[in-house]
Amino acid sequence: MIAVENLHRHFGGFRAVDGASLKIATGSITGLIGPNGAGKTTLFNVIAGRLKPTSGRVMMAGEDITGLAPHELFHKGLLRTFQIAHEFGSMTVRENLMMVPARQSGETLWNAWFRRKAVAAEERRLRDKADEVLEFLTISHLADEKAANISGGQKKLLELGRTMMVDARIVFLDEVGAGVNRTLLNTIGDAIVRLNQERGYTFCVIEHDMDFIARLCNPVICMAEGKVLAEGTVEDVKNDERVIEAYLGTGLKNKVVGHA
Amino acid sequence: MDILNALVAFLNFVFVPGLAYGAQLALGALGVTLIYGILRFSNFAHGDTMAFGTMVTILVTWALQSAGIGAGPLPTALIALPFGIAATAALVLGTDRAVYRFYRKQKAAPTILVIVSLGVMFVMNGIVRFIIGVEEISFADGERFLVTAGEFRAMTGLQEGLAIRTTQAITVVTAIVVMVALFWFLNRTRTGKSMRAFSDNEDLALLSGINPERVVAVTWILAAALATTAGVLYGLDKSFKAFTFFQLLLPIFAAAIVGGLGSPIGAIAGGFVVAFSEVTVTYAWKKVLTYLVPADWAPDGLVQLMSTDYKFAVSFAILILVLLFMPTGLFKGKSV
Amino acid sequence: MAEPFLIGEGMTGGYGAADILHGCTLAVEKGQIAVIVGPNGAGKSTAMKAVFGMLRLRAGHVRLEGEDITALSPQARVAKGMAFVPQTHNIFTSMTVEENLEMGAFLRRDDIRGTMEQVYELFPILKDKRRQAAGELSGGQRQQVAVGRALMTQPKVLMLDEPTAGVSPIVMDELFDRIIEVARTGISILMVEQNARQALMIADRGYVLVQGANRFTDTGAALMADPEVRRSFLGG
Amino acid sequence: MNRTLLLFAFVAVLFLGTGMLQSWNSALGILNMALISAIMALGVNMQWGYAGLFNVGVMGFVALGGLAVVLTSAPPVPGAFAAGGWGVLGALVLGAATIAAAIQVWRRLPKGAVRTLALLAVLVVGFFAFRTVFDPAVAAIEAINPALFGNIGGLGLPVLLAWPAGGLLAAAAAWAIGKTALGLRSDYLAIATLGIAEIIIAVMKNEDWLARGVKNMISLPRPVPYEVDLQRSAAFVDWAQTWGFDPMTASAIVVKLCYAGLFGLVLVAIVALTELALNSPWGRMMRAIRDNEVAAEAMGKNVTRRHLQIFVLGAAVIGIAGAMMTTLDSQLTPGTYQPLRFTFLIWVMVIVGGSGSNWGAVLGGFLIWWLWVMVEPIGLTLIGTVTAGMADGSWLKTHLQDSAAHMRLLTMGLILLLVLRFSPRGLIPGR
Amino acid sequence: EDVKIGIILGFTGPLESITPSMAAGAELAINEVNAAGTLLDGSKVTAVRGDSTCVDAAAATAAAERLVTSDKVVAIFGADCSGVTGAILQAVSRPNGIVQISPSSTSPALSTVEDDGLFFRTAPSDARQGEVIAEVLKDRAISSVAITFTNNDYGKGLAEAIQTAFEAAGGKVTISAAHEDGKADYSAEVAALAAAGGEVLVVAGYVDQGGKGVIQAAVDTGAFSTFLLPDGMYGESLVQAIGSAIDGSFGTMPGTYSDGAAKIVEMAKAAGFDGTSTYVGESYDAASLMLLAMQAAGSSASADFKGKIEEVANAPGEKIYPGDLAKAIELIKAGTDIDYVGATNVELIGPGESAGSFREYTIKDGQFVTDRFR
Ligand SMILES: Nc1ncnc2c1ncn2[C@@H]1O[C@H](COP(=O)(O)OP(=O)(O)OP(=O)(O)O)[C@@H](O)[C@H]1O
Ligand SMILES: Nc1ncnc2c1ncn2[C@@H]1O[C@H](COP(=O)(O)OP(=O)(O)OP(=O)(O)O)[C@@H](O)[C@H]1O
Ligand SMILES: [Mg+2]
Ligand SMILES: [Mg+2]
Repeated sequence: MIAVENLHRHFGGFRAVDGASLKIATGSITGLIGPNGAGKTTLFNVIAGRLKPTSGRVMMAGEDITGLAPHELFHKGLLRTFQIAHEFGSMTVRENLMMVPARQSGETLWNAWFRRKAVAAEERRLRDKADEVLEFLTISHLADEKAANISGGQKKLLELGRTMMVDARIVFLDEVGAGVNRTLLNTIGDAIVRLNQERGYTFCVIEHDMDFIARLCNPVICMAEGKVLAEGTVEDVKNDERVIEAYLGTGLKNKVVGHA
Repeated sequence: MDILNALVAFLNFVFVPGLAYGAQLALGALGVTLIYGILRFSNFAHGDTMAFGTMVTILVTWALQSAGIGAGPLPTALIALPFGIAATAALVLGTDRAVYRFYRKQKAAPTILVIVSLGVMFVMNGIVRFIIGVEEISFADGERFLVTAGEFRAMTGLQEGLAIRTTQAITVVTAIVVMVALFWFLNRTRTGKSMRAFSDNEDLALLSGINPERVVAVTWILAAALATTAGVLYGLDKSFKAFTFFQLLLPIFAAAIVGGLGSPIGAIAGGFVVAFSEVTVTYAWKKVLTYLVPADWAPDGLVQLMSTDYKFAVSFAILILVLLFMPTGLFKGKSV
Repeated sequence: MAEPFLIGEGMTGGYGAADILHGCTLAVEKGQIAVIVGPNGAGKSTAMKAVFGMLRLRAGHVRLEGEDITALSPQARVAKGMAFVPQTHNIFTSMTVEENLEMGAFLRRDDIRGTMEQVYELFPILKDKRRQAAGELSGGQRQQVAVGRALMTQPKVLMLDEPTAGVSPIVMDELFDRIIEVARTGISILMVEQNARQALMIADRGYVLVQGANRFTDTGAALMADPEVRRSFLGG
Repeated sequence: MNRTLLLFAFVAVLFLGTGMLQSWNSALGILNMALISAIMALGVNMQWGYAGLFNVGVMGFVALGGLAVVLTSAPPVPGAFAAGGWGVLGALVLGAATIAAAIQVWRRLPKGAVRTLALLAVLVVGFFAFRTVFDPAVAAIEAINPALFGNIGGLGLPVLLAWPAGGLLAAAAAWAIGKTALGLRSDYLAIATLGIAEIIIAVMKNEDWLARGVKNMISLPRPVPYEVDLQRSAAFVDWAQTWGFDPMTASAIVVKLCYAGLFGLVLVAIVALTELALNSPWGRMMRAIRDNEVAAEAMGKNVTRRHLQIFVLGAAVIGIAGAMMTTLDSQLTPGTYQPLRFTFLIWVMVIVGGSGSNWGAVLGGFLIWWLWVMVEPIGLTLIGTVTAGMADGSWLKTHLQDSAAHMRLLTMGLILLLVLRFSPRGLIPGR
Repeated sequence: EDVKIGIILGFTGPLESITPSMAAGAELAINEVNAAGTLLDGSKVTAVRGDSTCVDAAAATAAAERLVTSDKVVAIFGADCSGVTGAILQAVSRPNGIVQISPSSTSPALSTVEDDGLFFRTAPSDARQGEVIAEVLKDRAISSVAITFTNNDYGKGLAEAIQTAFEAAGGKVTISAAHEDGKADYSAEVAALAAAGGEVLVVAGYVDQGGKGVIQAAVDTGAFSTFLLPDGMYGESLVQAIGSAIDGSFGTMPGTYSDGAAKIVEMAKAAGFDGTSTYVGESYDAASLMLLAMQAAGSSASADFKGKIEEVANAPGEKIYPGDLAKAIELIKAGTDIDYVGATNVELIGPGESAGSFREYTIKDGQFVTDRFR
């Protein structure tokens, strides 16, 4: 689905992404892990058109999509979430979802002025869809709350919810799990699997929770210092010396404190 | 061919005036940029703050003059300046108490504060006119020139003269010194850093034990000092008139913005960009060229890119060009 | 039982008209670690803010070393030796990493270089990036800056709202290790965590908050062992 | 909603009060400008309130609207077009072509010294070509009786046509500006638009062939009858007298009412359209873009395109208002376009009204305009009261009385601060 | 009867520094008449001020509207800037049939404006002054000048008139460049003017505005040492500000053979304001004409006295100077024809225009020394 070829992205002299090459197979749930600052988010940003690459190419289903604008990529079915939540703060949670679908007829002024009926019908459909998604994310009660006023974790859920409003071909999830309750995260994991299996979405997931990665992802790619460090099944990667040294570590040294 | 005369003509009509005007704008822009950098809004009342500070300074200057106190070759107003600064600081602190603090607590959007400052501008505007009136006032005394055009001609035997006014020299030096001091203060001192922290993330600043009221007070006092100094130096060089000080606001903002809001170096650079783009683009090169080329090549026309009618248009066009290539100004300014 | 070192007792309040917290109580003993877990939107962050005085309480008290500090401003609490890392907006994005750390030590008058070295030791990446604007860092690096800033305060109580969100496993382990060490020096730690199992493992005390009220309160180990808690709040 | 109604009722009382205490003529005069101001405020609110575009070049679009009135409906100047019309048009086409060519060079050629040189060459050649065609044409036009004409003249069309023309002219300018400058943000966009407005005014002041520059165009046609004509019409005088009106006053009032009707129609139409738009998915998309451009873009919204659209629409609305204002004044005087009055005052209306809300903009337009006019007598009264108790001829009293005129802005400032104090997000806050 | 006159000037805005004196000039005439107490059999005249803001046509018309319809003024004195003057004329004076006299709007366009015989002005025509200045230059054997003008209808009109007349007389204008009033800096303008060169710099501006700034910068840089100062540039404040450096400069201003101009300066001094400030004489004259015309018509209704204004202003008749208003009223009452000369030698020609004769002066040792009259 996506092929990244020798991609570079530099900030001044600093090479955040430094010649990364990787492939995301159609229909897979690919995990992307790596230490903080490995360049994962930067890679996402380049693929999703947010940042221009310094050099290298990004292909999507055989088509060169390097340097396309985010909204163009969206129309090609490429969706992403943000690591630091980007909600529309002054809009309600429901509106945050309803605005997502592309080519809404009511988004042209002509229809907004002169085809009120058709627009209203479409709005009802969108609304139902949004409520469905909210239900799933367990935040129905917040539908009419301003997005600025919801909790940190709820914002991450909203981020995820937006990708569920449309039919995507590939979804990039940047740490949707950080700050989300683990029980709920399991449900989200199930949903990802379901979307993947039933609707054929391809996923690329950045996550630091190895349990979550292990449950969902195959293959897993580990990045470090802007390059691909290791690639393979979860087991392969987990047991890779370099990955352990750079990323996983060997657990707590102090174990548990005394008082208990 | 007469390179020296050409050079002097250029210095006298372009470089020196541009430099001095640029420094005047820069001093004003430093105040604007400071308020923007710390309190995060464009303070429209800055021009009238300058007018107020200058007015107080003038009143004190008059008192000093009538008491026979002077500063020798330097303008008496320089002795009066601290009084002006003190009074202005009191005024802006009072304004902050009475007006701005409320909106800060409300976490009002910057545009609201801009409009509020417009209201403050109107009020200050009225106060200044009430107290000192609308007439033009010259309050410069002491030596007006370091060197006059005539003296220069006599000294060098050149055809062209070069005039440098005392106030021009003082302004340029002050602007540079203040810029360096402000940069040092904001980036190196504890108070300065706490001010930047406050502007970056007010809640977190609170969690670090920074006292917001103190930060705000220091900011306003500095802004008052900058405004008064800028106003007095400008007034000494040209003259004081309430309306002109209000009109100064526009080029000052242009300077602060093109330099990059929140950046002291940017304010200086912006001041010079604005000043020199006003002076150079409409400059008629005839005189300089006449000196440079053989007599029969001397140009008939003015050799002027644009007539001075378009002075402001051209200088704004240059600003826009700069911004198109550097969308947050020359020195990566902030934007809210 | 003697009065805990820090206690927010029966806290009730919210952002606007509606209450988020309903008589919620959180406490931590000297030199101990207390961990708060709960579903999203339970009011964990709100409770932390309430303890730190960033929220007006309609009922309840906050006491530090037996002294009632309910009415104190956040700044004054910092002066009393409390430090807090909020969940979001927890760094100065336009300032360098080093300046962020310096701001953490704003109220300290002694030499801060030692503490800064310790922070750099804990988060080596920050040392490389110390001249860089914190806003340009990656998500996990920002989180490290935020924790580092609080550590710079050398507080008596350290309050952390999801300090490990977005940090890599190796750094998370380091961080928990460090938190244990810090606690051993007599500093009390109150933290919210979604990496709940790791957190409860090191916790002396655990709180499960649901809808602004205490649902379960016990030792960390006991909560871990409770199947109901595991299923509903710790992801099985 | 209740609050909105109450506020509008309050403003209505202000106008009625003015009518009863001062004169209906005054009240209607203020109302007419208030209607125009409200439309301008609506335009600014579209750009700022819907999309967060900090346009401080309002004045420029107002002026362009005014220019459109001259170009469409001023009487033609005999011989002017023949003298240089084609030359000017040709030169303008040449100028546009130069810019287009320059853009192509910039886009097509690879980065490097060659590109810079080519660009410079195109610009320099284009500039001189432009001047060679332009200058003689302009000289020819300006030579035609410069004390009275010297301009290319208008088309002599009905002045009502000039309103949409004003909108179109402003929209065209906004399109060009938007294409270049909308990449800028917040105050940087502000200074750019401010600069562009100053450039527009500079052109209007100095290009005499266009609309006589600072020598002003006066006696522009109007869409309503002249008062003097009414006063001379026997039918009207009879009509007025049967109702017991003084024909003089009646004529002035009738004319003002005609204007008010026209302006009111335009206002209602614009409010209706903007309200429909704002409360549709289109409005939601706009709010999303205003809230967070990055996210909106990632959700497939073409932010650049939308910004351009709203910028052009807002400018068109402002341009229409500008044309209406010039029609009301029946003169175009470029020297009177000052940022304080035509940009910042409009901004005050938007912010005090409540940004993002159409009704807020309308209310702000009415209220602030009323204040802008009435602060003068209010200020004078204030001074009168203050000085009433003082001894005649005392120094302070004379000083205060001499400065009374400055109470105008001071009062304005005080009231502005008070209003914003009690409704810090504007009187009718938007979403 | 209480006769109210509306004084509409730009008390705030770009011309705010010269308007107080203009208003005082008008009020000087009004006070003089009131002191006599004989106008229209003992009517009292009161002045009601309104702010034209100089630049905001809408605010100006609103103020005028208020004065006319609410305060019931019988005539409008003003406005100052041509733009607002025209707006008030069209929107208020004509519809209400009110006489309007402007002391300072000199735009040629106002000559041909539709005015129903209601509009007059006492400021002299730009075209006439242009000719006078060309003559002065020629007489002083000056062959090349640079011109700078304030960028409004007055400045531009005057500059064009001077250029036309001077070039017709064989002189050379090296450059004619605009300057904007109230700006912070005039280096660019002076640089261009200096580069163009010329024996004399003609400054068609305002003394309290950009004109002074340009002169100051030109003197400081040594670009020019002699200036030609048209009417807008006449004023003590220029000498005070610039000092001996402009000794030898010369100028023209509306002036009479008599000492009307000197008289008004004296009277102003006694009343406590600066009589040499721009347009004070014109203001005094405009107000006087209004009042004397009322007396001549025996009515304060505009419809009645609008026809009398020219009659009062022009010869034949007994000449009336500043300070003579009481006498003038008596003369009119006695049926004697008067010729109001006033401070600026008012002579109305064509449709309410002032013909104006001019005084040529040179600045010597900081004094304005009259050379001759033209
Ligand atoms: N705008 C920028 N300017 C300079 N450096 C940057 C910028 N953005 C990112 N970086 C640097 O690039 C590196 C990669 O950042 P990135 O956000 O891609 O990391 P990441 O792999 O997503 O890490 P994390 O797991 O912490 O989210 C980091 O070291 C960061 O400091
Ligand atoms: N600024 C605010 N204004 C109004 N309501 C708010 C605000 N912040 C949070 N809330 C509401 O308060 C409730 C509790 O929020 P809080 O942030 O305390 O949750 P939390 O337990 O920290 O959740 P998370 O694990 O997602 O961070 C949420 O339902 C949220 O909608
Ligand atoms: Mg990341
Ligand atoms: Mg939280």
